[in-house]
This record gives sequence, C-alpha cells and structure tokens, in this order.
Amino acid sequence: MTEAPRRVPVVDYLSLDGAGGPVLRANACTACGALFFDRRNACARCGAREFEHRPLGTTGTVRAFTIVKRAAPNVPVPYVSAVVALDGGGVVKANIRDVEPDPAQVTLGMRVALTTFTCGTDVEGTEAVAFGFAPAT
Amino acid sequence: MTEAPRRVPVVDYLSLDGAGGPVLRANACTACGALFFDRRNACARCGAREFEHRPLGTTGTVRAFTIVKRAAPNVPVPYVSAVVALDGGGVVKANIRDVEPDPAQVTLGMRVALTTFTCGTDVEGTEAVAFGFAPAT
Amino acid sequence: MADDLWIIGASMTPFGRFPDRDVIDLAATAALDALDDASATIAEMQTLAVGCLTEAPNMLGQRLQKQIGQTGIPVYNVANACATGATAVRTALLTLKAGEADMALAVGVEQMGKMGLLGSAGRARPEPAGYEPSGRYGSVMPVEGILGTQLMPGVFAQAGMEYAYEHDGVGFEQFAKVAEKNHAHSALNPLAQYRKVFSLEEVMGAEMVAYPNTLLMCCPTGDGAAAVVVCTGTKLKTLDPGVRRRAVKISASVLTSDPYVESDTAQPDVSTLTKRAAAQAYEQAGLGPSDLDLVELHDCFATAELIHYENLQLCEPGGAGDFIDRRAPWRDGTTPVNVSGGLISKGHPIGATGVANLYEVATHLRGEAGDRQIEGARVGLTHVIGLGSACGVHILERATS
Amino acid sequence: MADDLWIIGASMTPFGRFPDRDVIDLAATAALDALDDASATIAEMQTLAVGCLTEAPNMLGQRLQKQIGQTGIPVYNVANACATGATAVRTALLTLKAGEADMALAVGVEQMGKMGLLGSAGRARPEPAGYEPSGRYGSVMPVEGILGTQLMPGVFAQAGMEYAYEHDGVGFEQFAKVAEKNHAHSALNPLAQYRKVFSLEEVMGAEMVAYPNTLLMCCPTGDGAAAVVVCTGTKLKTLDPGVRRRAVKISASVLTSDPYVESDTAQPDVSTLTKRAAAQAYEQAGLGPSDLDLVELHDCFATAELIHYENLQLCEPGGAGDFIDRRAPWRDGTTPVNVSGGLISKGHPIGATGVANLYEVATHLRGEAGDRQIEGARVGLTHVIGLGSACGVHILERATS
Ligand SMILES: [Zn+2]
Ligand SMILES: [Zn+2]
Repeated sequence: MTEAPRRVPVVDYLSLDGAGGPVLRANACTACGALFFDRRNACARCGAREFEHRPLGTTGTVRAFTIVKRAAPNVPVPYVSAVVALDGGGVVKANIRDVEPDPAQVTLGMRVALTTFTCGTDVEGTEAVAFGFAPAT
Repeated sequence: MTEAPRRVPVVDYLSLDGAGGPVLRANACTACGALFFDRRNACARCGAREFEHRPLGTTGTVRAFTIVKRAAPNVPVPYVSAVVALDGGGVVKANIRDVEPDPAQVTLGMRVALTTFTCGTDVEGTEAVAFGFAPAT
Repeated sequence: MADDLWIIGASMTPFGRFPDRDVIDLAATAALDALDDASATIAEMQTLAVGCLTEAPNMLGQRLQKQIGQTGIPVYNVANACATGATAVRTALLTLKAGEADMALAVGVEQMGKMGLLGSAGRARPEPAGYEPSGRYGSVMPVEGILGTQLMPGVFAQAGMEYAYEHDGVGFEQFAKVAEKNHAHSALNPLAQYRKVFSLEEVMGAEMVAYPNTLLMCCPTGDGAAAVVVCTGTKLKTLDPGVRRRAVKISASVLTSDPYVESDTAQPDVSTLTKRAAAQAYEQAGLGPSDLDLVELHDCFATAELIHYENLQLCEPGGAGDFIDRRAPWRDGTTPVNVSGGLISKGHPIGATGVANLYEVATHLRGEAGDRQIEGARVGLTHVIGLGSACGVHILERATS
Repeated sequence: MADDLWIIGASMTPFGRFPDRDVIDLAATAALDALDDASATIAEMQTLAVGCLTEAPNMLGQRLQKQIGQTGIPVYNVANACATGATAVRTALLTLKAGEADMALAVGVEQMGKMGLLGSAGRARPEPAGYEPSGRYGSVMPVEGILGTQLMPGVFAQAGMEYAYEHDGVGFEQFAKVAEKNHAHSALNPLAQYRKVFSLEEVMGAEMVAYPNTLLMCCPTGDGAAAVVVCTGTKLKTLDPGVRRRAVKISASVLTSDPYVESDTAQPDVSTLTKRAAAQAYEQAGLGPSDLDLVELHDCFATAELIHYENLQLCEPGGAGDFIDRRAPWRDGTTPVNVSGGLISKGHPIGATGVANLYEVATHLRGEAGDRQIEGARVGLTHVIGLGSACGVHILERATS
C-alpha cells in the first residue's frame, strides 16, 4: 500500500510531473495528428484507432472569452472562461487567471501562458490541482 | 376556510359518496361510449372530445391475476393484483382482497365485488380510501 | 420519383408557464389544433413523430395517442437537444418520402417549468470525498467553473466572441441590438412568453449572466407545444380546395451534425454544421438567401443569432455586425429575422421550438400572422441548433397555385 | 421504385455488467465492429440512428460520433421503450427508403448496471404529507401495490394469465418451460449474460417475483450494445463480393403502436400490436410463419414469450401451451425460438435488444453462429415490444445468390 498522493491533477490530461513543469498532454491520432484530451475509442477526424501521448505547448492565444457572473452555487463569480489556441496545436478551455474579470481588461487575441492552482482539498488532505492561463508577453 | 375532509378517495375515479355506496366512475365518450378513468383530452378510440361521467357496475370477473412477492420497499407483499372486467362495461386493475395470496385460492374467471379500504393517513389525519375487489358469489 | 412535401396543418400553444397543465395536455392541444387546422382526423395520420427532450425516454408519443386516438400507427419518439422538434418533423417527413405514409403528424413539446437558466447545473456541487479520477477526462471533481464554463450561456457567449475576434465591427453593442430587436418583435406576437419592449440601454444594463450576454439576451425556460400535419403532394391533390389553398410547401428539410474541427476540444462548434445545413437547404430548394422573406433562427442567446446571420448566408462574410447595425433583420428590414420574438422573447420550450418556427413561417406564408404579418411573404427559412450538436433547417414556400 | 434493403454488417458486444466501461465505450465497440464486419468506414455512413433509452435526452449519437468519426451526417436519437433498438434500425432504414442515404449505421446500447428488476419503482415511497389529488387520475399518493401492480413483472404476468384464462392447457408449468428452454439455449451462446442450464423444477422453484413468473423467468438488467450497417440493394451491387455474399436481406421492417382496446384502462395490451406487426411483416416479405427457420422474440418474461407464440402465428390459435409442451420452440424443434438464450438468459440491455436480435438472426443466416447455429437457416424473424407500447418486427432472408 502506498501513501495517497498529496497533489493530483484535476483532469488526467494535466501532467504535473513533467521535467519542464506542468503541461497539458493530448492523445494524438497516429494517422492524422488530430489531438484529443479524453479517453478515446477512435479518431473523430479520420476514424483511426491508434493514439500516442503528446505534450502540448504552454503558451497560446485567447480566441474567445466570456465573463461568467451567474454560475452554480459553489462556483465563485465573476470569473473569465476562455478558448485558448495553444502554440504548436491544440485548443483548450480554461479560466484566465491573474486578470480583472472586466471586458476592458481581457482582450481577444491576448497572449497567455499555462499556470496551475489548487482547486480543492479532499477529506484525506489531497490537493486537486487545476490549470488556467495567465497573461503573458 | 372549510375543515379538511376526513376521507378522500385515493384516485378521483373512486366515488365514496354515491347513494348506493362506493362506486367507480368513468369518463364515457359521448360519441362512441368508450370508458376512461383519467382526465381526458379526447377519446383514444374515436377521437371525439366530449365526455360524460358514468358510474360503473360494482361486480365483475377476474380476467387475469398475479401474486406479487417482490415489490417496492413500502408495499406489503404478497398481494394479489388482478384485471377485473366489470359487469356492464369497464376494465380496471386492483388488488383482490379477502383471499389468500395463493394460486390455489385465486381462480381465473372468479366473480368479485367492489370493496374499499383505508390505504393511508396523512399528517393532518385525513384518511385515503382505496378500492379493491373481494370474492363474490 | 420524389414527391413534394407539404404542411397542411400547423399550430402552437402560447409559450409560457403552465403549472396546471401537464406535458400531455400541451402536446394534445397542439396536436388537436394542427389536425383541426388541416381539416384532418387522427385516423388519417399514418405516422406520429414526437419530440420532447425531457420526456424522451418515457413513451410520450404513445401517451399522446392515448389522449387523442390510438390507431396503431408507428410512433417515433426522438431527441436532438434543442433540435428535437425539427428532428420530429424530419422523421415524419422521412416516412412520407419512404412511401410508408402519405399523411403524418409531428409534435414538439416541452414542460420545463422554472428550471432556471443553468438547468441541473444550477444546483450545488457536492462536497468532495476522496479524489478518484473518473470519466473520459479522468476528472477528480466536477470542473465546471474551474476549467472554464461549458454551460449554455457561456458557450454561446464564447462562440459570439470568437466571431468578434475574427471580424471587425462586432461587440457587446451589436449582440445587444439583436435582443433589442427580438424583444420589440415579440410585442406583436400574442403567443410569446414575453411581450415587453426594451431599449438598447436596458438590454445592455440588465444583469450580466455571461459577458456579453445579459439576462435580456438569454432565452427563458418555459412550457409549450407545437404541431404540424404533413402530407405528400400526391395526397394533397386529393384534399379539399380550402386545405390546398392554405398548404405550405416544404422545399427543403435538412439535418446535420457537427463535423470535426480542431476547436471541438474546447467547446462545440455551432457554426460549421449550420453553414452546411444552410448550403444543403438552399440547394434542395433551388433558392438562395436573397429569396427569403423571413427567417426564424435559433437565438438561444443574442450572440448566437448574430453569428447565424453569417452561417445562414443572410449577410456578407464577416458582415454580421454591419447587418444588425443597419437594422436589416428588423421586421421592416431587408431580411426580417425572428419576427415572432425569437427564443429570447417568444420563449424556448426545447422540444417545441423546432416545430413552432415552422408554425411561425407557415402562418406568415398563409397571410394569417395578424399584427406581426410580413406582408406578401412567399419564402421563409427555419433554423434550430441543439448543442452537441444537431442542426435542422427547413425552407418553406407559399403554394403558387 | 422500392429498392431492397440489406444488412451488410452486424455486431453485438457480450451482454453483462461492465462497470469499467461507459455507455459510449459499449456503443463504440459495437459500431466499430459492425463497420469492420461490413468492410466499411464511418465516412461511408450517410445517417446514424442511435437507440438508448436512458441516454435518449443526452445526444448519445453525437457523443458516439465524437469517438468514431464526426462526419457531419444526420443523427437520430430515438426511444421507444424496449423497442428502442428496433426503432433505431427502422429510422436508419427510413433514410435509405427516402433516398437520403444508401448506407447507414444503427446502434442500440444500454448501460443499466444493477438497477434491479423493478427499476426506479424499487425505491422506497416517500412518507405522505397532506393529501392533494394530482395527475391524470387525481391520485393522492402513489398507487403501485394499492391498486394492483403496473410494474413489468406483474403486467406481463397478468398478460400471460389472461391468455391462460382464455385458452386451455396453459399454466405455471407451460410458462416455466419457456424459461427452461431459453436458459438451456443460452449455454451455447458465448455472448449471453448467463449460460447456466436449469431444470424445470429449478425454474418453478426459484424465488417467486410475480406469479407465475419466478426469478428465473424474468430477464436480468445488464449492459451491452449491438449495431448494424444497412444499405440499399443498389448500393450493395457496388460492394465487394465478400460483402455481398454475407449480406442479409431485410424482407420486412414494421413498427406498430397499440390500437385502442377496452382493457387498456387496466394495463397495456401487448398482443394486438404484435399481431398487427406480424401480419404486416408477413405480407411485406411475402412469407408466412411456416417459412421461418428461427425466431428471436421478446421474452422479457416467460409469460410474454408464450403469448407471442400465438401473436406471431407460430402456433395455432389457442395452441401456445401445446406448442411449448411439444418442444416446438426448442432449437431442435419445428420453430426454434430464442436460440440465443433470449432476453431471459442472453440479457436485455434495453436499447441494445432490438438490434442484437437482428445480429443473432443474421449470424445464423450467414452460417456463422458457431455452436448454436441452426443449420441451413434461410429465413428468420425478430420481434421486440416496448410497453406503452411499440412493437418492432423484422424478417430477414439469406442472400439467394
Ligand atoms: Zn485521425
Ligand atoms: Zn369515442
């Protein structure tokens, strides 16, 4: 029996133990290169059934955002949700952190970089770690 | 404000206050005579949209039965459920009361008569009255 | 070989909140009204297709038959998110095209009550026990709000903002103008859930739900039903002149799902499948966007309507902002859009929506739309999209004889 | 005008309990296997129809596409109680007959887990607050168990007992013999949820659920999926000889609902709609019951199978008791019924069932059923019924060339 890990990624496509720090990892179709974040049966693009793990870039561009002010009871508002196109491929949704949740402060096309934060602690003291993006230059 | 009634029928097609005692009342299609126990939009048989209330016979014949031994947690088992064809028209499902829940004691084609019983009491003391059928000669 | 397809009866209930009626009452009302409108009886229907998202697993079609006529015909209970009603119509049409029926009934209905803008996601999140990865993303807890938002208001907000990113002249004000228009239109529609006019300032100043969508830019939840009786052209020829005169031709009927795009990993793409459906529909009908006298499109949020101007080719590529700025989609504009009030103000009982927009367009083509009539309307298009995704597009034409 | 319809690919997953897989895994496995079996790709499918009762509102078809190929084709999510899978197949066939597709994929799937024999009705009843009449019967409390039973085991028990009332020679023992047979058959089927042989005494002596149905006479809940690839005759001619040789002709495809009968007020009538569907199917196929080499029918309970012998014209009127007494429906009898083990022992993941019985019959017609092969099978019939009600019947024939 091993001791319970102290930090776990909130989703399994977030890797916390990469040599270069936290990184998102995709299932890449070996036939066509399409990227997916979930467990796969086959490729949505080409139908092939083989995949390999691939780490993605940690910087990207905000293609779209919203500022959520009405949410489920336990979700703190306001927050900024965005669609981020990663440099080198891959599109992901996440919160934009370290920015005022104000349309004047978030801009379409802004450059962002991957960041992580603790999003919860379970009854055993394990911390769940989520990812987001913060403004980058 | 009137005082809460002390006895209510468990379903509205059971009438407790008929001159001749409890009776089932159907919505009868004025066009084709088809009988229904529920609130109606139109006739399932002919599509007409007018109905009149009609009291049904209180005796009938068991066309089918089952003896239920596995049921939802609060339902006492075993009990006998039956499909009863009423004399004069109308087919209804109900429990057969006053009979052993034993296939040797319930017979297909047996004659039965309407009976009522208290099936619950709410927080205000109101009794819910249900109907069933008992062996008749 | 291919026969024409026609709507000969159409109806919708008022949209709103009807806690004293059940979903069958709503469906039965619409169905009986559509049959009456078609001068037809349930006995003449050879198939029944019913769309209701919340009741999809519960044999609603057969429960409806038990209230309006059990004739033994095939019943299809279908679901496709917010395209559920359109899918029911398409299924009825398939049975006509397949030669299995010459007259059929399609019903869309939903009783949502006050489930709230966020649906079941609006409920509180349970406290975490021990973290265990589960599901296709190996998540250890619900990630809504942690990894962005996947709820409708936010998804459609981001879809609109992506359009704004790609095209100039689109921003909060343009999105808000869409809602200003639809609220104004709804004031003329006695069947609409809301009929209140709001100024642009009021729309923009309302409670923000998910920027840029304020509360007045989001469709409400509600109850309602709509129904159509459809038949083949061969059958139509045998019907009474009064029925034939009011018949509306279905010149195109298309259903699409979302083809792969790279950004699917972030959120569903609501544009590509709409573009494909529109292109197929225009080809089927032999008509183009310039032929349209009115359009009922899926404005679940104001941001959605704006991007569908381009998806449906109502405006030039990149021109959706300009299109609303010059009031083209207003009822007195060049291409009236959502003269019913749209989902934003007419309401959006999910399963009913895709049938109700056929009712709306058919009513205009028949010249029976009363105060909100688009005069001389000859051709109209309906569009719905269900996230996940399904898109239904129909093009209707007034009978030429 | 009418083109032939063919099955060119068929598959089913094992039926059982698969807590480590999700409903999409099951659907994807069946879909990919059926595509492989047809030597086809998802890109060749022009429509997708998916039947899953519990996931009907949740865009399962599109979620499946996201795992096997998002090609933008129309997706139909359908539901019809236990006839859900058959309805998915019929919907795919409609798109072929309508000329909207020449090849299509239909998938049926369900993940029920251990929901138990009574489903959600098996949960405790809440304590009564103040009595208020509600619903269409103005009931002041749930009446299950108070006004008889409307749960499946009891409804089908009473349906069987009504047959026993009307016809001599039918009783507990005849019903039990049905289950004895299906358990015996299942021992030969590697895909069955259970493969255990029981003596008649064991069947009759098992825990009584709802007389005359003991636990061994009731189908289990479970998980599983099945899929078929269907195409038109015109398309078939263009395909490889290996595909054509294994193709199975769909000679009849029928869906019915229950016409009005007086006893509907007590419980759904499962016989009339089955009789009608069978009569229509025989007429469509130009075949009769004596032509059938095997039948897969809807034995959700042993009582149901017995009455369907007559409903499907497999026995003389009133002769269902004699039919089972003389072992006619055993695999070595005159009309093998449920050689797969049937719902009772093969299992009954609701949405999968109506597709899985097509897989079973097609596999025999292809001569690929292994240990359970009915030698020389040329014609087979499948039947499902969903309470409420929907009945699907298909007749399949081996390719004659
Ligand atoms: Zn690929
Ligand atoms: Zn009538």
